[in-house]
Amino acid sequence: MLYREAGQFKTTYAADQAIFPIAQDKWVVIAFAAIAFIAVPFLVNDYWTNAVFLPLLIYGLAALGLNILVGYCGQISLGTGGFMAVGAFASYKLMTSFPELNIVFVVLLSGGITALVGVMFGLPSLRIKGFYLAVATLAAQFFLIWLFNKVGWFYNYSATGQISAPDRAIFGLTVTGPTALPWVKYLFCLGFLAFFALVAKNVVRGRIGRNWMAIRDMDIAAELIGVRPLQTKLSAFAFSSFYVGMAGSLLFAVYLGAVEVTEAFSINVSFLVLFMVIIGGLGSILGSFLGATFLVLMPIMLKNAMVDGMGLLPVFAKHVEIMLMGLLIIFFLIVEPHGLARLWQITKEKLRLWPFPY
Amino acid sequence: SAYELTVPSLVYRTGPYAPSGIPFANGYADYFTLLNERDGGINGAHVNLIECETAYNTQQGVECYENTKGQGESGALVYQPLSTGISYQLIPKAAVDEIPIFTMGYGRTSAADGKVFPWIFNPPGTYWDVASGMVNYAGAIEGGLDKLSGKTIALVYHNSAYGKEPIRTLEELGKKHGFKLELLPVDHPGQEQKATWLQVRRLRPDWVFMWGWGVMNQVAIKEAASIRFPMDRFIGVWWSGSEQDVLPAGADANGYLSAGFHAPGADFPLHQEILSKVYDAGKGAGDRDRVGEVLYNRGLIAAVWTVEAIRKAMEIKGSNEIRGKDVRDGLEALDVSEERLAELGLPNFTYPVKLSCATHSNPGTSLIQQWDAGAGQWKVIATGIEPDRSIIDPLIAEDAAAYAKENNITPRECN
Amino acid sequence: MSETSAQPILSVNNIEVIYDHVILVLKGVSLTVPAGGIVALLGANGAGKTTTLKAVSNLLGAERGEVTKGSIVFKEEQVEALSPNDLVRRGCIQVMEGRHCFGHLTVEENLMTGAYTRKDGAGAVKADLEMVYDYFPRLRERRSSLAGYTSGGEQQMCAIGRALMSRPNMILLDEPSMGLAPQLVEEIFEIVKVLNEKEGVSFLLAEQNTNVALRYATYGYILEAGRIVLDGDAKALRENEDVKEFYLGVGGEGRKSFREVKHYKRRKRWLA
Amino acid sequence: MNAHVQPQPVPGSGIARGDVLLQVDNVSLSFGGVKAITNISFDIRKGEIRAIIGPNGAGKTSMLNVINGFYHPQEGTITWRGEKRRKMKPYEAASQGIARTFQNVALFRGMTTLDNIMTGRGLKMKKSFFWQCLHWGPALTEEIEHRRRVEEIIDFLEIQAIRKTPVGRLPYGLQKRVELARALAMEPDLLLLDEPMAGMNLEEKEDMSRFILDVNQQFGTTIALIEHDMGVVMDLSDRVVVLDYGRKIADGPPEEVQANQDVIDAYLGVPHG
Amino acid sequence: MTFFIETVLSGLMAGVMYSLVALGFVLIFKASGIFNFAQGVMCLFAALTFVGIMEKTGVPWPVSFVLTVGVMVALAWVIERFVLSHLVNQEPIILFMATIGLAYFLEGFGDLLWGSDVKVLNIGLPSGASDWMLDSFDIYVEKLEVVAAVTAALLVTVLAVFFQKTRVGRALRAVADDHQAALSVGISLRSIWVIVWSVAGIVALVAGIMWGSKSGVQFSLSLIALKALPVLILGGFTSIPGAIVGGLIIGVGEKVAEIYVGPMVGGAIENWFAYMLALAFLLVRPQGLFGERIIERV
Ligand SMILES: Nc1ncnc2c1ncn2[C@@H]1O[C@H](COP(=O)(O)OP(=O)(O)OP(=O)(O)O)[C@@H](O)[C@H]1O
Ligand SMILES: Nc1ncnc2c1ncn2[C@@H]1O[C@H](COP(=O)(O)OP(=O)(O)OP(=O)(O)O)[C@@H](O)[C@H]1O
Ligand SMILES: [Mg+2]
Ligand SMILES: [Mg+2]
Repeated sequence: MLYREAGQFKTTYAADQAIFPIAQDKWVVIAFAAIAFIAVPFLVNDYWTNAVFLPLLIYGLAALGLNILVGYCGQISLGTGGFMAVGAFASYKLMTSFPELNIVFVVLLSGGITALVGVMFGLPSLRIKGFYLAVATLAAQFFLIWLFNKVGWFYNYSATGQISAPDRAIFGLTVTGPTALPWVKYLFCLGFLAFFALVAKNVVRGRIGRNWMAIRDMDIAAELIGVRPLQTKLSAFAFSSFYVGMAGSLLFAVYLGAVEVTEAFSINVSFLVLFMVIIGGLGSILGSFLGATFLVLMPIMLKNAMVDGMGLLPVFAKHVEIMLMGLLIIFFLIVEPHGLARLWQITKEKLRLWPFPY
Repeated sequence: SAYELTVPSLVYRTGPYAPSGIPFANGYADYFTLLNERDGGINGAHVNLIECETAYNTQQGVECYENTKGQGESGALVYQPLSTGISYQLIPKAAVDEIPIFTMGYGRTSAADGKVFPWIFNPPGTYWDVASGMVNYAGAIEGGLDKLSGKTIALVYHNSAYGKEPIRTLEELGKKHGFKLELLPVDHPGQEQKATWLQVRRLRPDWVFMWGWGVMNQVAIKEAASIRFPMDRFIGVWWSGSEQDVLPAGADANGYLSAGFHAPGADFPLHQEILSKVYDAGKGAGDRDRVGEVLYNRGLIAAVWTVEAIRKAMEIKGSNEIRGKDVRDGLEALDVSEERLAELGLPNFTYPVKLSCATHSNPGTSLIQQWDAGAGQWKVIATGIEPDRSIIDPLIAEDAAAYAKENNITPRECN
Repeated sequence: MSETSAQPILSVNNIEVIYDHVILVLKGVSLTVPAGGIVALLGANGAGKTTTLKAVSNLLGAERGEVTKGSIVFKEEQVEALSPNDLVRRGCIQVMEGRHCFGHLTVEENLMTGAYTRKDGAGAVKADLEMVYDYFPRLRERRSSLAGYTSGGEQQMCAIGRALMSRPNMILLDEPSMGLAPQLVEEIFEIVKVLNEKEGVSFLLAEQNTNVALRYATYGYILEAGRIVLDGDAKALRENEDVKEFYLGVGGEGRKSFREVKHYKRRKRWLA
Repeated sequence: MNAHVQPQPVPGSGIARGDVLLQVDNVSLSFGGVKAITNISFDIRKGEIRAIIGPNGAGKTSMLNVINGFYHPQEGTITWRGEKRRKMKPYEAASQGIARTFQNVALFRGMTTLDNIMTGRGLKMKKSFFWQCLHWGPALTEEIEHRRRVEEIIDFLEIQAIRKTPVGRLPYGLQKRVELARALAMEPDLLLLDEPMAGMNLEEKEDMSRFILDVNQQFGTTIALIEHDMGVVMDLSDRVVVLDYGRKIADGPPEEVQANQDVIDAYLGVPHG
Repeated sequence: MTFFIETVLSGLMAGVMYSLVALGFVLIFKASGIFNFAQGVMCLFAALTFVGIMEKTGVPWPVSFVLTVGVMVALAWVIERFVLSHLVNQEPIILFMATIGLAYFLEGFGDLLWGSDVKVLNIGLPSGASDWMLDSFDIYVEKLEVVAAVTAALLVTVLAVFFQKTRVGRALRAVADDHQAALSVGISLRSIWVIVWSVAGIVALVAGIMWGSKSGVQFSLSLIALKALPVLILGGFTSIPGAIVGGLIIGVGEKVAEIYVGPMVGGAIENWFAYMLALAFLLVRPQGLFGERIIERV
């Protein structure tokens, strides 16, 4: 009976409102965080940071943001790539115009700017719903990319419109640029992710979060019990875009260092992040991470397994990898349509009942 | 056991650009196979060519780079990123990891300035060279550059960093020679170019230059034919001039021009040797009958120059035990003359290349080839087209300076 | 068990149903419906009535529920494995709880979907359509408006009419009276009676309105927390003291007013 | 008990028990061809239980929708607390103290019972976004304060057991109860109940009646009730208005209405007892 | 003036080409409420198979066409059997995700089967400008697209009738509304879905051929889906005529914009303009021009 809440009685509502009402959960998470913050930094090298952890953390953050919008507020958006681009170019302009501005603020500000843009493109959501909205948000995607590709001011009129991140440091440790050490980049992103995951968790279990979910589950009823649709939806767009913007900023400044907007923030990114959210679990913070992990790690693992492991031809392996990804997605959906997070939850419920079947 | 040389090869045999990626990758691979088969590698050092699939995607490129850069005793010796996006990625990293990046005829033009970009090399020519080259060719056909004044040149370009490269140069040249430049961007992927070609119909330009990529090329050529634009006034850059680009248009594509810096076709000693020593041994990377395609040859020449650089490196270091930074020295000392090309089995295949600390791109000479739909092959119709240095060099200096300033790099001294 | 003479058209033997692989809802339910019988399935909310009916009509799959034990026999044939439409073809159709009309189809189109499985020609279908309209004049008035916009009761009628359109010989009715005006409730059950007597259609109805249900049913089962706790002829059940008190509300002294009900009223459960 | 769940004074309140709380004058509503409501007038007095009955499709639900601003009548006026009401958005009606349950259960299926009820308190929670992010200090105290009130409602409706269950899984009857809880959490002045007892068996109807009476008596909440079970209507309601085909055919105390021949013909069918 | 006419004309033509793709989406959405992300890849896969068979076996194209149709039907069956049947009654977005998995799979599978090179597709469809138009009116009309227009018109009429009038058509719409209820009245989701996905597969094949003979068959073919999406929302997810009308509007809109506005702002605006245009329409009619009303009722 590893996993029992038996005997854990909540004496106060405060205790019951705690993030992890069940002690085991709390300890697992704390242990996990400890490893991530203390152990991993000593282990990571260039490969692990640049190829695995950074994309993982950054997409995790983006997925988290999008999950707020799609999973909690029920507004499907395919503009993520565009919004990340806003974050990226915002930080590029900030970094180049205010060289002394601390990188942390750069990232935060970029998020803020993206939030504003997000609200703008969120306005139609008041009238347009479901997949109609989803497709409509592509307008944001294409327009923003076009904008950053066309208007020289955004990329300081460089010959090709490529932008590259100058070196910035925090506590004397360079975070951006080629000379930054792997573990510094890693911790920097992890810090952001951890903190804002906490914030997100708090918001979604409070009034605002409940209003979002109400709108998601039945907007009419929600309105009839006093939830203001416009306010609520826009707040979701703002909040979500803020996260996505920060993710974009980190993607550009810390991870890639140089990006070409048409490529790094193409529509594929929008889709990728949405997939993460759905696979991971709509309306679940944990799910966002699981989804990101799945879609970032799985291809690399498959590739390494097939190319280095079985010594298959890279190209053949690639085809197989794509197919397998597809099959895995379908497989997981069939096993548990509500995503990996729900799968995990059910496993826990089983554990809880263990060893009795029901 | 002898020292083994690690040469990663970032390829894209999948994804939207695979059709162009495959032949290049094959050419690149076959040459190394030949060396390993024929003379056990380079100066007896076996070459371990590691292919890594990027699907032309930056992030997968980074993964490949990080994955391969440390492999083998030598570590990765030199990278051929094969994508503007990935190149821009690796430009800053290369300096730190001390591995040279060889962006042959693509990537960041201003990298030609070795003072600011010590680790990046882009011989034999840049987009700006070839842009200028195309203008010069047009001038020649019109009967003298002066005849270009009053004429209109439309640039149909892939709306991305790659496609935007030539704009600045063409604008400058436009000012100088008095021709009008019309910009017609085409968004990725470019299956639908009605609007673009309607504009061509309206503007009635005398020339159309194209910086196309992937499906955009095929559609553009077909559309051009449909609106009956004279094919011999339609020049594509060297990434818009492969068999794959013209075949779908069938007979319509006849007479289409494209720039290049090496000959098409398989009738060179080296090709014959590859066919006999590699393909007959069943070690070929692709289909036998596609040896000699334009992009195959490009992969091949890329490999040749890479190998020559490695040889130089060994020569300078006086041993086989070279690493990335030695190859960089090798590249800066690279000198592949026509004689050397002949020795290598590629007589009159391409132009002699000679690099130095300061100049990382040379000679910038280009040629023009024309598609003969009947024979189903490319024919070189003009060679030795020189770029207009007086325009290009200042531009390069300017752009390099800007980059140096932005990333506070102090240009190194070259004596 | 039921000692009705007629051989059963439907018999459910000791089935167990689990949702989401974890939630055990039916813990061994057995019941039989004699051919041409009307059987009522009574019980509190959450007792498992709907689940039972869905188990029979094989709609559980759509809710990630499954029959893990026991067997269901319809017309001497094991049917757990069949798909819902196979069952409909064999003449067993369910009227789902909570209407489930096709919102974007008009009322008439809704009714027509009921005839989807029928092969006996447009004429016969047309005739039945008229029959349904005669049963529910209200539907005739609203025939051309989107079902999604009709009132709750209208939707309920639509759902029932839709089922009738398939000319079934067994109907599983889930809370037919829900949301219907009193006189309509009577009418519905009259219709049930007519179909039962004229066409020999058998019924299994889950009903909260015990009063009416037991008046029309021939036999009844009472379900509590996933178990059958009491069953017998309708008459017998109507006489049963517990049933009287807790389902019919006729204590010793006639019907007691809802105002009199005490808050701390003791709950009766047949098993702890 | 639960004395503090008294409706808080809202602007324009101070209406004593028995005065008209809501006045409907010659309201007509139609959808394209369909006339759902034709020229109906009636009033709801503070503190009473007002039943609205009528055959299916008579326009009862539509009437409620008009009252809480979801439908906007083509003609007629609605006077709320003595003030003529302009065309308003549903959430405004809610913030003015009109709560409501729905005929086809309209719970937030993805959320737990607890969260569903907490949404009902949304209008009463004021703490800023910032504090919400920290979920600490003011926000937390506020959260807990409201949680306490919600818990009282939960005890009151005896749904402690399903506090943390996603409502989607609940059986129909319980869903209706949770919906009532959500409406109560809004501490409304006027509570609109659309067939709260549909699909319940006698026992549950008895409980539900009990709750409705308690709400009405203890919190003084005014209640408009749509119900098809005449027994319930007769016993609970103070006054009954009867609709048929969108028209008002009777209005008055239960016994009187029940005796009315039109009502019997249009609705009851057999005289009910 | 003639040039404007020319612009509009080719806008219409381009629009029809989009409609061909959009049609596939509409079919599946209308019949099961599934937003089929894989539609684009299905076009690619169908076209690949079509050319692939011709190249490998050298059979004339009609034979290959029939064979490919067979393949698409088989595919539909497999999809139903191994994917959809397990996801009955799930929320639309989940099904959407499943089709994404499908897209991945087909993409890899197609490449693996037929290779990633550009395949020349030439079944003798007329191509190039219509000389008559060009010479007599100096207006440029692509012959291929005239063919496409005719095909599309045919497809649409047939399908529209099928959906509105027939018993199966009604069943399809019922399924889209409520899987469980559809089951309960004895509609077999299985057969319905196989039918629809087969038809969608065939439409995909047609679209694939039309586009393929323009650019050769290659990976990028799968990206035309992006061109179809604005058409889809503008016309309405659930309306077959909507797919056509939407296509025409988008086509004309984006061409006129690109040619008359584009140059002022630097060009390449047609992509986002198409979406903006659709968006504008949606703000007036949230369900698209011909889409089914979104029922809001409590
Ligand atoms: N899809 C589902 N997933 C999980 N549990 C479910 C699901 N559907 C029903 N249940 C559970 O099964 C039990 C029985 O539900 P069911 O709907 O059969 O009761 P019922 O007798 O029909 O109640 P009512 O009279 O209110 O309709 C309930 O406790 C409910 O919580
Ligand atoms: N949004 C709408 N659009 C079109 N018609 C509507 C709409 N809402 C209601 N109606 C029609 O108005 C009439 C009254 O509907 P309403 O829901 O008020 O009936 P009701 O009295 O609640 O009936 P029931 O007791 O069955 O719920 C019905 O005929 C219904 O079809
Ligand atoms: Mg039920
Ligand atoms: Mg109603």
